[in-house]
Amino acid sequence: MQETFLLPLIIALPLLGFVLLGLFGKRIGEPAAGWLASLLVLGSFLLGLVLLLQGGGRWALPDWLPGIPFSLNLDNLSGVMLMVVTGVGFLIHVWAIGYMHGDPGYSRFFSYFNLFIAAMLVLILGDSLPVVFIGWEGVGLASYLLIGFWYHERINVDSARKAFIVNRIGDLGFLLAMGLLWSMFGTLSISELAEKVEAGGYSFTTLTLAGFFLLVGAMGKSAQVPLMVWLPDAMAGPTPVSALIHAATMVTAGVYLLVRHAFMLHDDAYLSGLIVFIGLLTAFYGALCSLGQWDIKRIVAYTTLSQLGFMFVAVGVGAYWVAIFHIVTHAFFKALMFMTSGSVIHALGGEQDVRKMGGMRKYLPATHLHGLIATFASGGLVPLAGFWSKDAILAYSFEYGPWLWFLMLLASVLAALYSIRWYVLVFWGEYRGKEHPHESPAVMLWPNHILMGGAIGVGFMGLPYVIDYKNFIEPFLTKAIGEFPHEKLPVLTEWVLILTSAVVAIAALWWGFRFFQQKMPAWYERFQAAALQGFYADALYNTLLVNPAKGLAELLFGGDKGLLAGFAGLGNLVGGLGSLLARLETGSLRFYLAGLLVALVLLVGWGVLR
Amino acid sequence: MIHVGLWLPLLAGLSLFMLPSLGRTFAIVSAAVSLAIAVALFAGYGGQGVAYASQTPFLPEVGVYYAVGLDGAGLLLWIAVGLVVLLGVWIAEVPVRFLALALMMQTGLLGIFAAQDLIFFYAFFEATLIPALLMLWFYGGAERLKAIYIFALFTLVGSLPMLAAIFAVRYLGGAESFLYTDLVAHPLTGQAAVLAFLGFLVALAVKTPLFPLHAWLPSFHQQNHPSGLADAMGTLYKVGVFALFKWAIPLMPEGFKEWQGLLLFLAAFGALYAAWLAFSAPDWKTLLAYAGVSHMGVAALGLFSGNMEGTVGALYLLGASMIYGSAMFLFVGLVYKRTGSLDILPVRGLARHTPALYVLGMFLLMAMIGLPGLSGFPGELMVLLGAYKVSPWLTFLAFLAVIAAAAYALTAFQKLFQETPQAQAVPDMDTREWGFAAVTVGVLLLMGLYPKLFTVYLEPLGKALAALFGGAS
Amino acid sequence: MSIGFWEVLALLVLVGTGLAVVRLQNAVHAALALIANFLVVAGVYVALEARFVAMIQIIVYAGAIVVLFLFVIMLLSAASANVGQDLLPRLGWVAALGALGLAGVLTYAVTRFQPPAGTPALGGGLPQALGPLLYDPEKWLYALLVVGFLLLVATVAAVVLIEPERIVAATSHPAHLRQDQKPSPSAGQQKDEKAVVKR
Amino acid sequence: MIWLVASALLFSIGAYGALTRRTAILMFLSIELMLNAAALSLISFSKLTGSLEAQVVVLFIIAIAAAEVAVGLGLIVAIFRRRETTSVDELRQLRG
Repeated sequence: MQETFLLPLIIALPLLGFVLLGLFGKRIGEPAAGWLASLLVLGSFLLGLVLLLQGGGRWALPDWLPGIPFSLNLDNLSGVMLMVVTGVGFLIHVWAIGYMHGDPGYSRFFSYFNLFIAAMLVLILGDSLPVVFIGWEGVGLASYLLIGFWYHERINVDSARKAFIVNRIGDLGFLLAMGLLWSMFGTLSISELAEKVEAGGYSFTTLTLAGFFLLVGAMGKSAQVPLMVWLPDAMAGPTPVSALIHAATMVTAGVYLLVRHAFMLHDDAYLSGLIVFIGLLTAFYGALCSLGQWDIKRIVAYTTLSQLGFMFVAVGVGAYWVAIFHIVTHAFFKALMFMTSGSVIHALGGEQDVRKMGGMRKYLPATHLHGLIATFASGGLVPLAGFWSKDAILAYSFEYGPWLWFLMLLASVLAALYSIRWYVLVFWGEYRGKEHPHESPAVMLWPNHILMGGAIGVGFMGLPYVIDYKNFIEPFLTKAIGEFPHEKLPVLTEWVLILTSAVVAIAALWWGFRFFQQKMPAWYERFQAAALQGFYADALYNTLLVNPAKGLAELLFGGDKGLLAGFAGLGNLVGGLGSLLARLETGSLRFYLAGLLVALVLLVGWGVLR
Repeated sequence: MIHVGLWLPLLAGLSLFMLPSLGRTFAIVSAAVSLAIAVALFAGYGGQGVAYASQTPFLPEVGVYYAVGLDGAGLLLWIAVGLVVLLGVWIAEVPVRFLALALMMQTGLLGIFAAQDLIFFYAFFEATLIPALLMLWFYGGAERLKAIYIFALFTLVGSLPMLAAIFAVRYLGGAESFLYTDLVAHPLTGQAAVLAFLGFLVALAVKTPLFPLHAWLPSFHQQNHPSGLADAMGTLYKVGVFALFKWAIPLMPEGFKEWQGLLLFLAAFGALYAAWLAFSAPDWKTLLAYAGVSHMGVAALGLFSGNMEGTVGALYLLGASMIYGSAMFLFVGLVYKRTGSLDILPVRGLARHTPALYVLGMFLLMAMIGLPGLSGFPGELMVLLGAYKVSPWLTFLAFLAVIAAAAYALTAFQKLFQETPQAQAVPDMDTREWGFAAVTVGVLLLMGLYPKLFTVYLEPLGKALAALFGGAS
Repeated sequence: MSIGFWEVLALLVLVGTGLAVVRLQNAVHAALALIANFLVVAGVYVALEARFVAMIQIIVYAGAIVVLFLFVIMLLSAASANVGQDLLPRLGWVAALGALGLAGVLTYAVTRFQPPAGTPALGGGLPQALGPLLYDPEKWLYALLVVGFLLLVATVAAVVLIEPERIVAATSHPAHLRQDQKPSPSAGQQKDEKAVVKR
Repeated sequence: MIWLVASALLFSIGAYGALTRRTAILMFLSIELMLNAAALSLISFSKLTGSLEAQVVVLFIIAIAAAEVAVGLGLIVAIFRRRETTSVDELRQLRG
């Protein structure tokens, strides 16, 4: 660990891009703006890589706020995230050069994009919680700006606003966690917190509460049930945004946050159980919803939700490194899936309805290949990246309880189904639209090629121990996360689990491949109608929360005017008392004298009798 | 130099009022000089305690001294006031005499923050009201008389108990004079402290403004000149938190203790309440008025926590909200210049024609809702850390406003800038407005990213306050 | 001090004449009762070693002041106590009760007074005893001068109040307070003159 | 002591008169009675405490009473000239 000012420089590079493109974007123009942004992100990537190979680094500005340093920390955990964010981020930047071609807000887009990368890097590198929070809300802001990128459509800005507000619910959890941790330990530095938690001498219930607050924050950012409603709507943004922010990086920030605080969670059965429960719920909810969508991006968005649920389950069962591993593999295959979708949308001139697609394998051969690999990786086909990370989660789930393993297996069946549904609807069958499809330019294909390579190969970093006794990623990450006692499954069990999940995935993919090419049976139509609406979560929230809140705002606003009237009433009361007293002023001399006399009697009486 | 800094705006304002032909440039120069003085004083500040202290007998027989001096909080607020006045006279398109009134008001505000003698503090506190009323009177909207009536009534009625309490503090406390140092050495105790604190509280809650004594604020802002200059000055006039910190609590710690529970609740509730109902505000000024109430609720929550973090947070948030709150009013003035209306509806979709203004508005808005990295956040965070120690539930209540703030701010912003593009084009920012934007955004970022600049000087103040209550920091 | 026959008699006379002052329906009779009362009081003063004050009481009070009252009563032909309408008819009860109460508390108050032991001589209350006090600059001299000036002012005031119509007209109806609809000065003046004639 | 009681009684009687009398002159007369009662009490105290000062004060009271009567009667006459009445119940201009 070295003290190095290069660490803030990693953040400063994309930030510079944000400022330059924000101020002079129009003059820089297209495509220079896109390339500038991409290269800056690449610069961050390379810088981060160099530092990571040197063993990480630290940088701190002490007493940024009283007792709170502005500290950055590049260890293995944040290093992996850094690689994912800048690496995948760079590829998506490049891809966006092609995708955003001709958009009037071209340079503005890349400006926001760089802002996002910068904020995400702050989130990842931050070692003190307020610094993490800067990134945390910074990515929220970037997400808001990018979802509402085409701001003259009301639906887009409404979605952006919704995303921001729902995220803020999670942010409140984050804030409260900071308050609680500060009052418990007097520090907000994550590394110091880890030491103090280790040292003990506090109430475990309180620590559970702190963990719960953090969990609420993570739920907001990672769109877990019940705070999941913003993610599908976030697809209103341009596709690169969905790929980068709402699939690969930002939404995994919640998982990252929890893993960062593994030292608070691993001893806590209640909290872990809650995380597992939420993760399961989200995995199923996302998967089921995805099966009912018609919008190509919403399909993928719900699959993201489901995969995030997987990650939460991983955190809940104590497989912290697996959660990060899944983030990495997921970043590749989900980004690939999104960008394939984007390429299709691009090819069809903006068409997003899968009912007007189909047969794309003939028109877009390269994109078809990308889509196929993405589907297999996402569906968990051996030996693609998604299989290995998902399998690790399943193995840990089995340790947690076989029932959980079974449920997760069910969820991964659904994962295979929605992946293949997406694939079939887009690439198989006959073309159902009118637009003439055209293959994407090279600038959009090459990033996908690279991502495809990742989606195939990145899983080999983390093979199960029965195959590769010492895989690369587990010891690498546990160095940063912390070693937690954990009994490895017997070799035989492990093999059975691997084979089961491999076979089940293949079977599900095959069955789905056949099923989704046919006409849908009636029960599926009914299911689809509900799933299309996200099982009415939005309607429920609107009825239960949003509309009452708005109504209360109206009520309070009226009431506040009443408050002023109340003060006026207080004034009138005094005035009324005055006019009552004024009636005593008759103008009659003798009346006054009588008053004088009575007062005199009373005063003298009081004086002598006292 | 402190005397020059203090009285220069008044002199400049009076000259400008008498000789309007001196023009706007004169006002800008004056504001710039006084900001420069404030910054120079800050740069020369040594660290702890009251610097640049000066005291001259005024009415020594009764213990009144002309005593001024600046500590960390005073310097921060001096800079905030200087900056806002400069921005205001720079950007607001108003009659020259209006600027003159703003300059005069500046002296009053600076005096409030610099006074080291309670009588002088009170005098500044009340004198500042005069230009504020005149601005509303001369340049206000159609229903300004009602607004003046409400504003004057709240502030004046509120001030009388404080005057009584001032004398109670001095004579029941047994101090030799009204000097701050003297009064602090003889804090009031017992039942007298409880009542005297209440006297201070009534006046200061009006100026905080603290729920439920905020009721005058919406009409004040609604009726003021649409340029936002008067509103900006009014935002600077929210000195309640400062005065509670500087005078009321140190002079009557026992009294404060008695009221602390209620005050914490009022602050937290007010923060949420105002943020929530801001969602229903029909026009920008009402919205900003309630937003201000909400922020001051948060700041007050921090102060009432009575520990180091809360106090630092409250003061920092006060200074920051003076800047972004005022800038927001001035920004709304710029919007008014283009649209001729301050109503939130109908949808205007300005962003297409005024991208630069859109970005400026986004910055201000995000600072206002406490986005980390901008000036609102450090204060809010410190308040949170302080308040959580004292009352987790009330902290939760108050910070629900974080969600509400996002809701009202973004919704109104969306109606103004986004959705359908406006049919008729309006001009984007001109050079002068670019200057305004550059300075504002620069300060928002500076305060958000490098709060240490000020907090190192606020921390000792916070610790001193916490020491009054057993030093639990 | 012993309470003998004369004291009781004087007390009865005092109360009797007092009641006569407040109850008699003829103002002239009431004024005469007041003179009687004052004379008895003067006698009491003599008994209380305040001879100079007693003389003054007779000369100024009984002799000058009450006579002035009599003059005014006769001047205005206002001897009858029943003028106009009694707008507060129930005030009599209040007054009686109030007066009884006042008498009660005052009597109670004065009977609790404990005179200091050993009474120094008052010198009979003669001018020789009072003079040094009155004309001592350390004591009452300035007060005396002020009272003298007050008397002068009061005399002038009385003259101004009662006498010339012109002064009254000019001072009580300043032009700018006139409420006439027509601001013609001649009309206003005319009205004024009419009012004066009516008096 | 008895004269103190006498003064108290006279004062009360005067107060009663001041309230019940409806003409200004008689009301004034009652007030003179009260004033005199006060003087009587002062003389009594003078005797009881042996202080000449009280007698001096009584002299002042008499002098001021003279001035008061001059002005007061002047007022009554002036008012009578204007309103042709001495009834105080009809004088209600005191009311703001």
